[in-house]
Amino acid sequence: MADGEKEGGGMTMKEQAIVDRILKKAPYAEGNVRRERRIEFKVPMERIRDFLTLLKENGFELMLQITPVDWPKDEEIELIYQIWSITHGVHTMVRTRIPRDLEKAKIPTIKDIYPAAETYERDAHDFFGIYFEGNWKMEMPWILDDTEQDVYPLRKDFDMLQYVKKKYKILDRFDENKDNYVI
Amino acid sequence: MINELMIIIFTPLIAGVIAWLLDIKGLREGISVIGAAIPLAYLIQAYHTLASQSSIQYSVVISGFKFEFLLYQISWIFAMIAGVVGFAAILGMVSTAKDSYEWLFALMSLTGVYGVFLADDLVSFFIFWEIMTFASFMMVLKYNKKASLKYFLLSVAGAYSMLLAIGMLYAKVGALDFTTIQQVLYQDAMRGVLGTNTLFSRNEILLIFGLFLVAFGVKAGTFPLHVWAPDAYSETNQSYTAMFSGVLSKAGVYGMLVIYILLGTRLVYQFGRIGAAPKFGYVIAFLGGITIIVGGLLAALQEDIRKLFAYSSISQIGYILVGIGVGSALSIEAAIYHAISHALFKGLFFLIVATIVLRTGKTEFKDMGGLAEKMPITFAMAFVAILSLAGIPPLVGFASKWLIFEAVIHENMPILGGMIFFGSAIGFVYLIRFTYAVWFGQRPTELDDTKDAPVPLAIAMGILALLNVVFGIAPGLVAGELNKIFGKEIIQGTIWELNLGFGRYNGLFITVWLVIGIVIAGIIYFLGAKVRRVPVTDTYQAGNPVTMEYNLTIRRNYFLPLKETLAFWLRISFDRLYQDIGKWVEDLAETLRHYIYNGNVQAYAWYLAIILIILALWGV
Amino acid sequence: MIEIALKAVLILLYATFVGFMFMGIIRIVTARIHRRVGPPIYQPILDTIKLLSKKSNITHGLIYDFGIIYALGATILALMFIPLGSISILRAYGDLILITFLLEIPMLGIMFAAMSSGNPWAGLGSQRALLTLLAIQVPLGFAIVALAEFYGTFSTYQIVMAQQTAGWSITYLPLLLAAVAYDLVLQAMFGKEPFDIMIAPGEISLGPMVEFGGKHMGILQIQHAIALFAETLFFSNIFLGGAVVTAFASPILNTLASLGILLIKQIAVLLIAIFIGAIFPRFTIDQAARFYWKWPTIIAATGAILAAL
Amino acid sequence: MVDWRLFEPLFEFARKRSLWIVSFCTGCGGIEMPPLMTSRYDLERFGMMPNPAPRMADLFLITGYVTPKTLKRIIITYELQPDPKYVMAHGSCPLNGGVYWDAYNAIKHIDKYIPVDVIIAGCMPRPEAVMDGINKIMEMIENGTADSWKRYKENYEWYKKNQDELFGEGWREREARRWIPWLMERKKGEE
Repeated sequence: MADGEKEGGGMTMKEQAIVDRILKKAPYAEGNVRRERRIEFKVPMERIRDFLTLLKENGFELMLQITPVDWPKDEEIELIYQIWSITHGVHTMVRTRIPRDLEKAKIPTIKDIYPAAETYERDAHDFFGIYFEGNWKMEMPWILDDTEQDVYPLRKDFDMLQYVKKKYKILDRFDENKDNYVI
Repeated sequence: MINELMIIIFTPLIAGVIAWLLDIKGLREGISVIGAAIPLAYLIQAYHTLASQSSIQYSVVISGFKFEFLLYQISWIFAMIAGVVGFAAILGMVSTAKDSYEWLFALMSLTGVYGVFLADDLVSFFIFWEIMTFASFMMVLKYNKKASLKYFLLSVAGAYSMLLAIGMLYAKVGALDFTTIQQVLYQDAMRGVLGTNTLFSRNEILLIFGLFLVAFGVKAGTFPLHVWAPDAYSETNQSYTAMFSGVLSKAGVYGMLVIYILLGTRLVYQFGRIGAAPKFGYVIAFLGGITIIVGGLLAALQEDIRKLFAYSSISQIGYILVGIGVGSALSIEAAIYHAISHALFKGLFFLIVATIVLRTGKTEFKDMGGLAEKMPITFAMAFVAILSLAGIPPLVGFASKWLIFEAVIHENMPILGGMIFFGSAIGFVYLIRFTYAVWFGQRPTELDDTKDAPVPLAIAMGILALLNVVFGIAPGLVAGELNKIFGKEIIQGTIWELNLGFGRYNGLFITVWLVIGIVIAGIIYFLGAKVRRVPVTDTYQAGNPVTMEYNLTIRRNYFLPLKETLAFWLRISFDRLYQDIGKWVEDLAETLRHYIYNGNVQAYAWYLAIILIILALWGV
Repeated sequence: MIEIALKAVLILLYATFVGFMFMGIIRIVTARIHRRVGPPIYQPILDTIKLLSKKSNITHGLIYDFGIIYALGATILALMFIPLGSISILRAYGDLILITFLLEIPMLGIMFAAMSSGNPWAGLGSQRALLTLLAIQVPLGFAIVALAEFYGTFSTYQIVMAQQTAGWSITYLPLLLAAVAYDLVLQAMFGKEPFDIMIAPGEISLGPMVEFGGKHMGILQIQHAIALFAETLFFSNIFLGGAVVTAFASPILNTLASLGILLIKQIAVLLIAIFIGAIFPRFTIDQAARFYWKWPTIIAATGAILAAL
Repeated sequence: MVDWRLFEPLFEFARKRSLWIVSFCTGCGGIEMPPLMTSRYDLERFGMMPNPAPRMADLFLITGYVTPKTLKRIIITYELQPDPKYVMAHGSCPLNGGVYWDAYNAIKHIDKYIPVDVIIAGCMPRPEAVMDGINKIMEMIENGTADSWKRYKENYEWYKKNQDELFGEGWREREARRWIPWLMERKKGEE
């Protein structure tokens, strides 16, 4: 807010108004303006459905994508729902954090709110092992092949090199610390 | 001495009754087949009689009414159609008929159709017509009530209009036998030419013509009276449909010819000609042309084998009507030729359908597929039938179609020519759809233990397929008989060749050169490396592996683009129109019943009397 | 007998060779229009030899083989009926309707073979091919009707002879209209753009042809060559006056001259098709049907009615 | 049968001069094809022609990196082609993984799974390089050294072992059935 005033010089009035309006309706969330046409919210994972429903009612029509970010240190995966509002011309990012170990990495689906979310949820499930409860296509094969079915290769703790060696039987092609490798 | 015509007509009925009464499995089949075979034998024997004398006549007087029967060239040809195809159909029914009920009515309808073809006066014509209709109606009724009712209502409409026309003719002419009526009307035409006032006024003759047209159009399945045919043809014993579509529809065609024989000169005098064709014939021809197109397009869009062939036989009848309508001697010969070939290949087709339905128990395209390996004999028969219907030389379908093309175009009728060209293409279209969905592609697993055709059906199909080939390679056989109708060489040429002066077709040369071409191609083929047999799952589908569990053959909505192209026209349905009219009539009937149709027999007698009086007054 | 056999062999060889040359011309001209060098003119022959000399072939059953053989056989049959100068065998029986049917039969054989492979794309391709046939049949029919009614005969040879005295068909208005319609139809018969819907490469990967390889495809190449020859020959016979040269003394020279004249006319017909094909994209099937049922049909029907009057 | 060995040189010439490509553009090399086909470097001069259907194709171009999923399709498509058939791999990715040397989902050695006649170095090889490779394969066909299809027949067990190690036994049937449960109960979720 403050820096918004500083640089924008009132350029971000519209965004600020939207944020305030949303926050009034959703006290559990915290939000701020990044710059003009960019706003972001932080929402606890159990309220995510309510919040996105609220956004949809307030003119945020278009689901752009869901970006999972893996934070191994603090044992969490951050989900960023990117939603574009055609009416306001504002791009919002709704951040929420869920535990990262596989049993607990669960979050309710938003397929019924934003149908486009189905694809991104399956994507996140394939690569990060996040389970979206209520999306009946979770089990359906998506991008990855059967062999990669539950290795979740985009998690930070996934040892790519070991996996590649094991999978493709190329043990002697490069040494452990990848400073010089033989091709 | 009991006359052979009587034997020809009544043997099937008697056999049917016996079979029905005995109802012993095995025996009834035998009796029925014999009952169908005897008339055929007599007809073949009658061929020699006809060679010596022009016709065989027989007349019997029952309670004042004089029933006359006459076997001459046209009726002999039609009776032969009935004989051959009827025999094949009865043979097929040996495998498919369930109980003696079907035997009774199948054979009864055969009797009816023989009677129609041999009758020489309007009373017996009408009576046998009704026997035929009733029997076929009973056959349909056993399988599907709604379809049979639709068939029944339209037939009744046809019957009433025919009765009315007969009444009007009788009121004026005072006789019912064909010869007298023909002469009277001929003199009437002459009278008109001389300028004295005629017996029939313009409107009366038009009305009679219209009524006959409705009566025969219903039976032949002419557009827009065709709506009964798809349901009736499909909702009965398919072996019987071979006769139903192959023979009974020909009764309508024969009726059209009867119009020519009885009213021809009079109508031509009254309404004149367009170019070479009589105007009234032009009406028939155009109805025929529309029937071709409508029937064909609808056939291409069906999802049920039986319906597809029902519509296709409607479409083929259209050709015959075009030929008859054009009205030159050549075109009528062509029409009769096509009536023969249509009876042959369509009878064959319905026997094939009967086999498929019998062996798989399925009728929809979506449940079929890959049957060619399981039923090779039936597939071979289907191959012949397909080539014949699609009009591929050297098969009978092409010879007759070719004659119709030449006849129509020679009479300078461009629009009709375009219509029949379109019809020949649509033939390809729905046949390939049938071929693809039933015989080729991945086979559903539940069809894996399908057996081939039973022996009687195989024999029946064999007879028809053989005739398909023979009459195609040697079209002169048929043409010779057709020439006898007019007593002069309208189609010259040898036994192998049809020569019209402006066009020639030689079945033998085509066969020979086709064989030569195939031999050349075969040599090239066998010079190449050996072939390896691969399963149907080993096909290129963007590199995706295929399994039999998920069927990739396109079965449902095969001609979707066609449907989209024709979306506008498909919204028009005469079936729905008739149904609405039917509802309206029902409501009307409700009100009427309380006042007029009060179930009092005497009242009905009165109505009848009044109607007769009205007719009589009209006549005076 | 010997003479007939000799003639047949000569006609067949000539037709096959010229047909292959036509295929080569098609590829070269298309390449030139794309500003490419293009293959040598004998490229189709090389392709065919290569395909026939494949070391392994597959089959999907009897129909799969027979359909191909039947297609080639029927094409040869059709070729024999079309008047080729003065050396055609069955030209006395070269009936318009008959030839029109015979030129369509090979497609039926190919359809049978393609469908028996059970490949869904083959099914789709056959469906499109059939709907194209349905679409072209109307203008084609009207064009044939116009010819038959104008000349009062169905015999192709008599039509050719009539043109020797009375001038080419296309010099008369009704037949000119018919010729225009027929030429548009020819575009689809050759399977060139914008009516190459049945073999849409990259869309349904050659449709009916998708499963053919090795010698099957080789036979189909020969069939295509002969069909190209036959169709162009038929067109130049009925509309462009054919060729019956009697100027020279020796029959050999006459035959050669008439063959030469026919060749020029055929190439002219072919080039039109190539030019149209090279500059147009592809229709969808229902667009093609609507197109054919509208303009060519109107043109051809007008021609037919004018001829009938 | 006729003894065709006499005509073998003619056949070899025909095979060399009419290579039909199965257009299976796997990777970034696919975009190098258009310039090759079109007016700049006109491949049709050599009688080469892109061809959608593998049944009638001779030359299989593997243009760019190959993932296991693609490799399954490549193997199936390759086995559909009639003999004699030739394979040409573009760039370093099929050769040794290239920039995807440590990617969990890119094949490192294509020639462990299907035989390759010519591999063109470069990332991505320019059209000139591809033309060079095509000349190479042409002369290999001429002197009979382009025999990958024979090698595939002879060492089929070895290739099959590698494929099965990568995909697991019976991968064809598994791949074919993969989607069936979901296709069958497609309606289920869409209430």
